[in-house]
Amino acid sequence: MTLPFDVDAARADFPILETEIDGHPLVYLDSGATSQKPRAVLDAERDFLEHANSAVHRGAHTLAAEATELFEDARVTVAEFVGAEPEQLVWTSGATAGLNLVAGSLGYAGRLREGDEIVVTEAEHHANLIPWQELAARTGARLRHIPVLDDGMLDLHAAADLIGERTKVVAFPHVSNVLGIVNPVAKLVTLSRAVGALTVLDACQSAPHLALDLPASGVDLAVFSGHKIHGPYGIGALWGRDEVLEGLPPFTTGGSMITTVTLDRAEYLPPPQRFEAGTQPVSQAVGLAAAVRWLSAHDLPAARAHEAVLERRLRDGLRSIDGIRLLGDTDAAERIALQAFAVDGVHAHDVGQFLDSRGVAVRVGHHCAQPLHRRYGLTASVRASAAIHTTEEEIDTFLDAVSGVRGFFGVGANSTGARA
Amino acid sequence: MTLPFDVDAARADFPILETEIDGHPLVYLDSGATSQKPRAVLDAERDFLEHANSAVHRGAHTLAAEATELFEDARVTVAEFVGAEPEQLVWTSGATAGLNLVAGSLGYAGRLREGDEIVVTEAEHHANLIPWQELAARTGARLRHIPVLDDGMLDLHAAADLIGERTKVVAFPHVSNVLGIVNPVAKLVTLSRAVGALTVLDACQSAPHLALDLPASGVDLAVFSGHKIHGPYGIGALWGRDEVLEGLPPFTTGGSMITTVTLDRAEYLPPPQRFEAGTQPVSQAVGLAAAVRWLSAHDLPAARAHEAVLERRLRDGLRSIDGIRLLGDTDAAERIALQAFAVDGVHAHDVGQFLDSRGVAVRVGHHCAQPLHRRYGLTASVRASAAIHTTEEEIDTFLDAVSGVRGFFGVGANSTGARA
Amino acid sequence: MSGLESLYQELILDHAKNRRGFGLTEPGARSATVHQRNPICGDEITLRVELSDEGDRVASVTWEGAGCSISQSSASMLVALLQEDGGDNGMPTADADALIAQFREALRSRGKIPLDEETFGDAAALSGVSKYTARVKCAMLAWVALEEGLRQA
Amino acid sequence: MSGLESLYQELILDHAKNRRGFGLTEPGARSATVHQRNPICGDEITLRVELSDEGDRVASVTWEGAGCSISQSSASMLVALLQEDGGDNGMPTADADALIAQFREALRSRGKIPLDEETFGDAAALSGVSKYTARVKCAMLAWVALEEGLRQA
Ligand SMILES: Cc1ncc(COP(=O)(O)O)c(C=O)c1O
Ligand SMILES: Cc1ncc(COP(=O)(O)O)c(C=O)c1O
Repeated sequence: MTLPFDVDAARADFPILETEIDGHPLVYLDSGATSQKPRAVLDAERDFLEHANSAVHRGAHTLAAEATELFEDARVTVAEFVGAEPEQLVWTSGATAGLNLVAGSLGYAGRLREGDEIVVTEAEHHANLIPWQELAARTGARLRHIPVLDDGMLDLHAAADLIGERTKVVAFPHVSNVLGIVNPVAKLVTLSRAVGALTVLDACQSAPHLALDLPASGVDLAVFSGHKIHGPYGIGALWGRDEVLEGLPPFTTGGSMITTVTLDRAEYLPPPQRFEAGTQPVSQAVGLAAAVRWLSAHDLPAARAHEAVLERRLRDGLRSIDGIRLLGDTDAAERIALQAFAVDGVHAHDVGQFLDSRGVAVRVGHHCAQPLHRRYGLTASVRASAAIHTTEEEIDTFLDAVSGVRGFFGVGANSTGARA
Repeated sequence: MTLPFDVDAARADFPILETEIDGHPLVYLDSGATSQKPRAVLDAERDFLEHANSAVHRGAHTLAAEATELFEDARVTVAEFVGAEPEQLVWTSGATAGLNLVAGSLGYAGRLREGDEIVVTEAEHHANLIPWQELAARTGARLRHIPVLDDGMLDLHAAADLIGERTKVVAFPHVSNVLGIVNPVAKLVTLSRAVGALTVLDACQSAPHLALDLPASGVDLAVFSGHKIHGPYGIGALWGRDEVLEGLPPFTTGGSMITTVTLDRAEYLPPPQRFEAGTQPVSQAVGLAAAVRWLSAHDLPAARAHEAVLERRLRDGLRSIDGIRLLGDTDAAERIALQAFAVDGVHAHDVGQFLDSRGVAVRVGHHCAQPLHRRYGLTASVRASAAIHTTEEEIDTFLDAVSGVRGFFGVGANSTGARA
Repeated sequence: MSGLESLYQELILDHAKNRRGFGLTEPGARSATVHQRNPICGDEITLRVELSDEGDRVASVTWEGAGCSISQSSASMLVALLQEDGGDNGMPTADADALIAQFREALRSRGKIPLDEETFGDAAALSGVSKYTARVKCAMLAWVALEEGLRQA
Repeated sequence: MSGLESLYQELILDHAKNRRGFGLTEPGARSATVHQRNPICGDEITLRVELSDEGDRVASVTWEGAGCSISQSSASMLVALLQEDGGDNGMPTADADALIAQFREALRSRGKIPLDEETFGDAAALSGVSKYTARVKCAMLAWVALEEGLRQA
């Protein structure tokens, strides 16, 4: 028998969760935008800066040796967390930077040309869409997309038709940051491999919630962001298969990624250094390692089970409230505890403001996914997203607040009287 | 009468300066590589993460509003520090990223073509060299360089010949990270303006030591790194004139830099957001603002005077030791307290190791400036670089250690017996 | 009155439902049409301003758009203010510009400068917005559009 | 002996000054020439290995290069070791490979595995390097070059 997940113990590690908003305890349901940092992460970074800080990979002095070791140990730790070898893990400033690196490098390498096709999904975060638009525009390649069905699932029949011999790249989110649905990675990889297309996985929303084994997943490249996985801002990682990384030229250039430089030309180091131009976010790498160590110290299967309970409660609760429309409401797929929705007659911004007055922090807007919102006839939605530290009571507080929204704004059945 | 700079008070703000190395107090003379962070910076970042952390520019909730305010206030503070308007200040992950942004964007914009010329100096850090090499290679433009004279000064006669009507970009360091000499910005700007070339200033080494007024300097664009100016890793800034930034397309793309996105195309925000794709290093921006606030809280003219004393003591001291060769040894220019040198008969790496055993941390190697080292017939040198917290006694400790180097390694006059 | 209720006063919710000036009129001889968008939340407005024949008065303002109740009611209140204060001849453009500037200053004051009812009419109910920095842009949307329209017309 | 003195033993400084095998011989029938570089500090070495006619023994190793005293003396000590242990016929390539592997393991052990004099001769003086992680690459430079050379020759 597995013990239930001890969410209170996890909560105690987050100083910010003690915040009060307008006299209400903070209910932080915006982890999908950026996650909170446990004390272990704050301490690790501070400890590094107070005791070991100095330039890495350079110089013979003691601090530099210590800093270098901590920095490279961090790479090992984070690589292990996603099942990878340290040489396959490139530090980036975040997922957006990682995706730009891949698209930019493919462009510089001349790997795409007129007639080629790049396939993304209709559920893309702008970070995994616009870099491909730009690459397509620069190379003459065509950008196509796998449609999303009404229930939020990817249209795999369409995918099978779209991914063909012209396809050079297939980029898709592991979990959409609006729909919360886990996409069928294996199926998309099979389709892509059959035509020799490179697969790029946006693992931003899965990394904090699912066990990742990137090499086993079959994709060629993947990215995620530190700040979404309880780590610092300004750090993230690009993972790639050895032979894929080796085939990519650098995207940005500068110090620490070279062997020999003359005034006219430079020779580059092998991956991962080839892609790490300039001073790296060293203390942030140490902080990110502390974050994945903090996560891994928990009983993760129990934590996943806890999050699954939150997911059900969130979705069932919203379904039972009048005038709520869920985005990506399906039971046919695995999901994370993240749910976007629209409230009939009340703009998302107003919903967010109302929830805030109850201490509930959610995200409102298009969540950097305008095409997906347009597909559902919306310009904005409200999104609640949980984390490992979220409690069932918090979900209930949120649901209770949502039930009051239409009344407050004078919309729907019991519109009058609510504010009397 | 100005009071002398209170260096002890400044030192007390740096926890790491209490470190002992092998029983010796740490003498940190590697600030040119990366600077140490005062407690105010560590506290500001932690405070942000414990009390206000959340996604900026998004969502209506209280934390998001607080975070956004702190983030944008940071922009105002850092912009003011370099005499600029906040709209002219683009956050980057560091100077290298800023230079790649400029070179990459100019490339995407098609602003360079065959026959055009880009001018840099022989004293360039790789970060301000290789991006231009790559841009030249991609566009067919020619990369040329202003030579460095024996004493480390730029050859301005050559510059006047080089900068001509084909010149589209002139990029140069405000202060070389090897020579420590302040370059004649105004003269280079005059030459560049006369031919309509864009000027790009690498202010990495000047930002921590000189008062900057970027708009008044006459350059078009400038970059610097947070981690060299007592701020966090993973943050830096690109400054640009309004009309220059407006003329540049984005280099990287993603969330938060767009207005309207469809599956096929995106419209971009004006600067600075246009260049800030994805989640920004928010806590680091707050930390960097704390760093410049910490600096500005001091009597800066007194601090500069203090650093000038260090500079003289450092250079005079090294000059008086046998078998030492200084790089960029001139009295004809303003300088910062940074000095690179070679020890006759002892490799830089060995010098560094010896100094480390006395607690003295210096940088050894090519300092990301291979062409400059080659110009002086070296592959590596030793570099000592001071900061606002460096004392005269520390310089003396360093000099005393350097005097022992040749003896220890059995080189030079009194080579025997030194280790007996 | 809680913070939330001072932000969403009844008057605001009323204007958001019964929007004055909603629906664009045909463009006239001296009209300008401006599109403004808040990229953060997606709110947008298309505002058309028609000047008097002499070009020195605001003859009419109409608009269309979608957004939160603050942005919608603010546009509606702006139209009401122009109609009420402008009378039959329309408000002098200089006065309109001055009002916009004053409105911006108050909204950016973080609650320090209230909007007085004498000057701003119903729009004075938007005073509460200035404490919510994230919402200031919502309230400004129509006013910025008008400012731009006056420049173009 | 201080940390520094255990790192820079007299033997090391001697080898750095009187470098065994320094100066490349003409390439022979079964030789390979390898260039190795430490991008961090700029140390470099060009090492030439010549095999016996049968290809199973190391007939000679010569090298040129510049770098710190650790990298220079390590190359010199490597040549000395091959000459002394190999005798007139030269060391079997399999033994050389084994030595390199053992050397690497010791240097990466952070001071836990010493290099014994029996096996490594003068090179045993490099034991102290393993505590200085930043210098391990310096000491390995020539050995990695030889490893690569044996693969190519
Ligand atoms: C003169 C100069 N330019 C550019 C850089 C690159 O800065 P960063 O590594 O922080 O991107 C440095 C420091 O490494 C430098 O000293
Ligand atoms: C699915 C997805 N992809 C990409 C990103 C971009 O990540 P970042 O902004 O950290 O670069 C995000 C988050 O914003 C996301 O949720």
